[in-house]
Amino acid sequence: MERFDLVVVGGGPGGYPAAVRAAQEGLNVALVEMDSLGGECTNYGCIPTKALLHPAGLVASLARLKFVKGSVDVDFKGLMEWVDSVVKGVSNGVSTLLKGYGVEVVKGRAKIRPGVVEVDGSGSIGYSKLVLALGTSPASIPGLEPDGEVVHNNRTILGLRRKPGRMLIVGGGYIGVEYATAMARLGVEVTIVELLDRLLPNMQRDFSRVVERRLRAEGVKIHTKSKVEAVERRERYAVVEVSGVGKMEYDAILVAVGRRPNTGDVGLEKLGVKLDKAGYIQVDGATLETGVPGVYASGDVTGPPLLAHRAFLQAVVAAERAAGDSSAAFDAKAVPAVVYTDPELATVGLTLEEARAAGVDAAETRLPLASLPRVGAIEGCRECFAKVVYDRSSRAILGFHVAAPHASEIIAEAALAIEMGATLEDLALTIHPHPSVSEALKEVAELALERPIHYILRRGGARR
Amino acid sequence: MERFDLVVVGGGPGGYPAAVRAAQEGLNVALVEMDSLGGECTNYGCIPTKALLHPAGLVASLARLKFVKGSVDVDFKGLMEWVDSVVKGVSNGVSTLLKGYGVEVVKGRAKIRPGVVEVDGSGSIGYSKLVLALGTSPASIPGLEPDGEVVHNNRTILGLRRKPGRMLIVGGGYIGVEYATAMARLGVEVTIVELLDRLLPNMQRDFSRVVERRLRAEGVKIHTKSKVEAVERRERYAVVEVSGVGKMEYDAILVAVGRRPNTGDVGLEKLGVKLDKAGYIQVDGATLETGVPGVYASGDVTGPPLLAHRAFLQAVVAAERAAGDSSAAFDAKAVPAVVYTDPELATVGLTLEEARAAGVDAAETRLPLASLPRVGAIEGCRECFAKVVYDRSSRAILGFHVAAPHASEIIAEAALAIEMGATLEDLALTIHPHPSVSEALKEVAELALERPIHYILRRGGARR
Amino acid sequence: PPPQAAPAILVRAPPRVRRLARQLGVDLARVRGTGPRGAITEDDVRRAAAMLATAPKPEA
Ligand SMILES: Cc1cc2nc3c(=O)[nH]c(=O)nc-3n(C[C@H](O)[C@H](O)[C@H](O)COP(=O)(O)OP(=O)(O)OC[C@H]3O[C@@H](n4cnc5c(N)ncnc54)[C@H](O)[C@@H]3O)c2cc1C
Ligand SMILES: Cc1cc2nc3c(=O)[nH]c(=O)nc-3n(C[C@H](O)[C@H](O)[C@H](O)COP(=O)(O)OP(=O)(O)OC[C@H]3O[C@@H](n4cnc5c(N)ncnc54)[C@H](O)[C@@H]3O)c2cc1C
Repeated sequence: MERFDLVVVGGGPGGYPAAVRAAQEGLNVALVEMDSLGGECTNYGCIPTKALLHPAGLVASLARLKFVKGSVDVDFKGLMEWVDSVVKGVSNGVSTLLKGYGVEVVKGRAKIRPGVVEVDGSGSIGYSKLVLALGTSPASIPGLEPDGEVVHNNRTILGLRRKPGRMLIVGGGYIGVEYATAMARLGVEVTIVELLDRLLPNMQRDFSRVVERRLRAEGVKIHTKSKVEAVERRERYAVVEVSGVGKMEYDAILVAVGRRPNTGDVGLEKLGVKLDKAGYIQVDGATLETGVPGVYASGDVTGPPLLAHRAFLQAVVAAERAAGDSSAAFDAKAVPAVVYTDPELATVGLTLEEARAAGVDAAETRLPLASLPRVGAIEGCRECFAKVVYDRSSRAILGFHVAAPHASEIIAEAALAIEMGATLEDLALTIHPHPSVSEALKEVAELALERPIHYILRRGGARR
Repeated sequence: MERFDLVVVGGGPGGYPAAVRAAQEGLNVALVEMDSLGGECTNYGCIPTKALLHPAGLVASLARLKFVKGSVDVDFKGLMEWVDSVVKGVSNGVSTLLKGYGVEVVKGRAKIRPGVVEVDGSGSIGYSKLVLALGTSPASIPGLEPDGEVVHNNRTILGLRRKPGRMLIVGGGYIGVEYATAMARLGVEVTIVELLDRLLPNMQRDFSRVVERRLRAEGVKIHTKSKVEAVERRERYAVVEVSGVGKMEYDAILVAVGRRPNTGDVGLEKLGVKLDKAGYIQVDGATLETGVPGVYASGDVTGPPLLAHRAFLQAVVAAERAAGDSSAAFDAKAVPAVVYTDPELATVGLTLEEARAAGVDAAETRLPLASLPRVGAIEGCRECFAKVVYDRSSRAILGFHVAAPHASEIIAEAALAIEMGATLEDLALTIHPHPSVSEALKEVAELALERPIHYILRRGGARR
Repeated sequence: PPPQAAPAILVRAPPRVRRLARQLGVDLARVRGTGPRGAITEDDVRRAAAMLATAPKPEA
């Protein structure tokens, strides 16, 4: 039986960076993966959804310009095959990376015993240290189990090759609204059903409002406080009854109602690794230690927020700990989160409520962005906005929340600002290129300081 | 004669923010402008060029995707009218802003005497303090004076309503390459003539290379080390002889060969304001003082770099100084500059050569960006790259230079990093959203630290 | 002894700290930073200002 200094179980964002980092530190590393390298993110999550949204966004932005004539037609099959090739490219990149660092990639499902990982079909390997990066799988609803033909989860939907005429999305979280955005723009008639009273129920209300308004404007039907009552599967479609809507035929149904950790039947109990009620592995948030000596966990399997970039950093910390660096710790103050709708929504740090709940004397300043030339005049966003949350006494930035084109790109500056302990003055005095969306950070900081140069200051806020 | 605490001459980015800021400080302010509010930037520069590039970029990005069928056709007249409306909207915004702050806007050309500004057609106004924000005008070449029909500068070209079949751009600086990018994508056959040996001769060589390759791929003809030898104007076109190319007919010619400060015939000599050889006003870089008590200058009229966002901050500092705040100073360490080509080019802080010349023990790390999923797999950029320049001992970030989609948005984070004194570790440990272009900052910092998680580390650099 | 003046670009002080230094008349090139890797903090500037105030003035 081959023995490794470190075995990483799971080849997603919580796994492969751990293998790379440990190899850089000189450890002898194996990585076990039962599906494709890159995990949920590369194969079924971040990458294919953002690939789908890319042409959809271009088409929609063009359609908004009255002087653009003619019509473009997206060949759905060609699009889905391109998405596939994008995914394969990124997954192959992970494979090349691991090979480049001499990481032994073992294919198959892992079961774990103390000191040994048994891999289905590939035999057993020994380990001194272990990183568990098992990730999550899509949750399902009784009666709406994915069949890969009509009823889909975020994995099987990528097998679609014929464009659905009408599509039902069950679940109004970020996966649901991203798919709704893409599909509506490709000409699919989309309906979203959400149990709670708004889309993106875990996010700030003004984000929900922006997205609901935009999706409705693009023809998406939104039913909140509703649920699927009954499903009848037919040959190539299903008849679904949604509360308050009645019965309707749909060619495709995407179920996006949550995630379940991949912690069942892996041998974790016997190993002594503790799970929480939802089945996520309990770790020390800073060290990623599970409590079992030498066993670390990273990525989504450690519980929310389920984000690839958080997994990247956790993986690095787990690897550095496994390699003996006791100064390594996950201590990020700012974990950004993005929803790639139109406009994009991005948030980092604390909301006003969170800051106050934490005992900070915090304030929030909100800036409508329509008067930033890049946002309003050029990209045509009227409802875009930015909010900064700060500590009143030190004026340190605590949070930044933005709905705007390219919000996914500008949020990183806010993350750096929070990590560096930057204040409103620091943001206001940093020169931001004109014209850009990033000017939002400077402008909202100036407004909070009551000396905006592009907004008319009135008591209690900004107007232009 | 009405008297003001402050008179600002010029309503561009170097002018109107000074008026706003001074009004916020309680000063009684007038602003004199002989053309449209917003200056060169709003009316003939930043805004119309970026508006033109917006649809052109969408069309080109779509064209790159093989599964997009059909064809779009940009109605040139409609486009130019839309650009006009975008410009008007932004200019009106400046007008509303000034009105909101009670700034008296005086229309006409100003001549200045000690204590008095005479405005053509509007009489005279008195001042205690003065901000000169006179800006620049396009330089011209003998024989190629703009006629507004065939031969254009950056102002008259906005009057084009018929799409030129063939266009000659004289000058390969950023204005020339931005126009070439937009026009080529709108279906115009574009030729660029540049005197020096490459496009963007003032920028780093690898930027020139990326832009030249992309423009050539899009059908633009580039002639470096060439110049216009002879011009014959005809009814609706001109026959131009370019060295090494011979004679050719062009429907439109854009001359973009530099700028001249608007400092002639304004009365500056008598006022005692000193000009440099090129005619720019000499100021103290930190205080914006001209040497004449109470007289400040801001924006392009103070000399290069000619950038709107630099003018914004200079204007604010001049206003704060005029209002008596002796702690106000322009002391930005990082002035970003962007070229809105495809990919966008952005630079901030020092190059390696500049850092070394300043006596710093500096190093540079270069990262090809094709393996960032957002850049390579999704947006399809193979030649994109990022470079970080840093101080070897403290690892403080000194410069960042990037060719990538949305470089205009991510450069602001690098500016903040430099202003805050952030180090490579700070960037590497800040969580950047996945997938995004902003990951370039984190990845290049990790590479410089020799612990990249997405690149195979080899001696002397990265390969993937 | 006062620390040697550093080249201006290597002075690692955020914009707000630089503004404070101007307000208090402190030359940042002569302040030793106590922040991470020698970054200059607001406290460093205030301390330097306090020292300036108490230090004997050199003969003009
Ligand atoms: C539709 C969708 C869109 C998303 N978009 C984004 C986004 O834009 N940005 C973002 O940050 N996040 C996004 N996410 C979340 C992101 O995918 C996750 O945060 C990320 O994949 C977590 O990485 P991980 O390595 O922890 O888990 P996973 O990616 O789930 O990887 C776990 C891996 O372990 C393997 N595995 C599990 N058990 C075993 C076993 N017993 N033996 C062998 N192998 C095993 C699995 O096959 C899998 O490959 C999205 C998710 C979805 C579903
Ligand atoms: C094609 C082009 C594209 C550009 N793109 C960008 C970009 O994307 N980003 C960027 O940062 N910069 C860009 N610039 C540069 C930018 O336009 C300038 O940096 C900016 O306009 C400088 O502002 P200013 O107020 O100093 O001068 P100006 O904008 O030139 O304004 C000076 C104003 O003063 C008025 N004036 C002059 N003399 C008198 C007088 N005697 N009496 C009354 N009024 C007077 C003029 O009419 C003018 O309105 C671009 C420039 C051009 C030409």
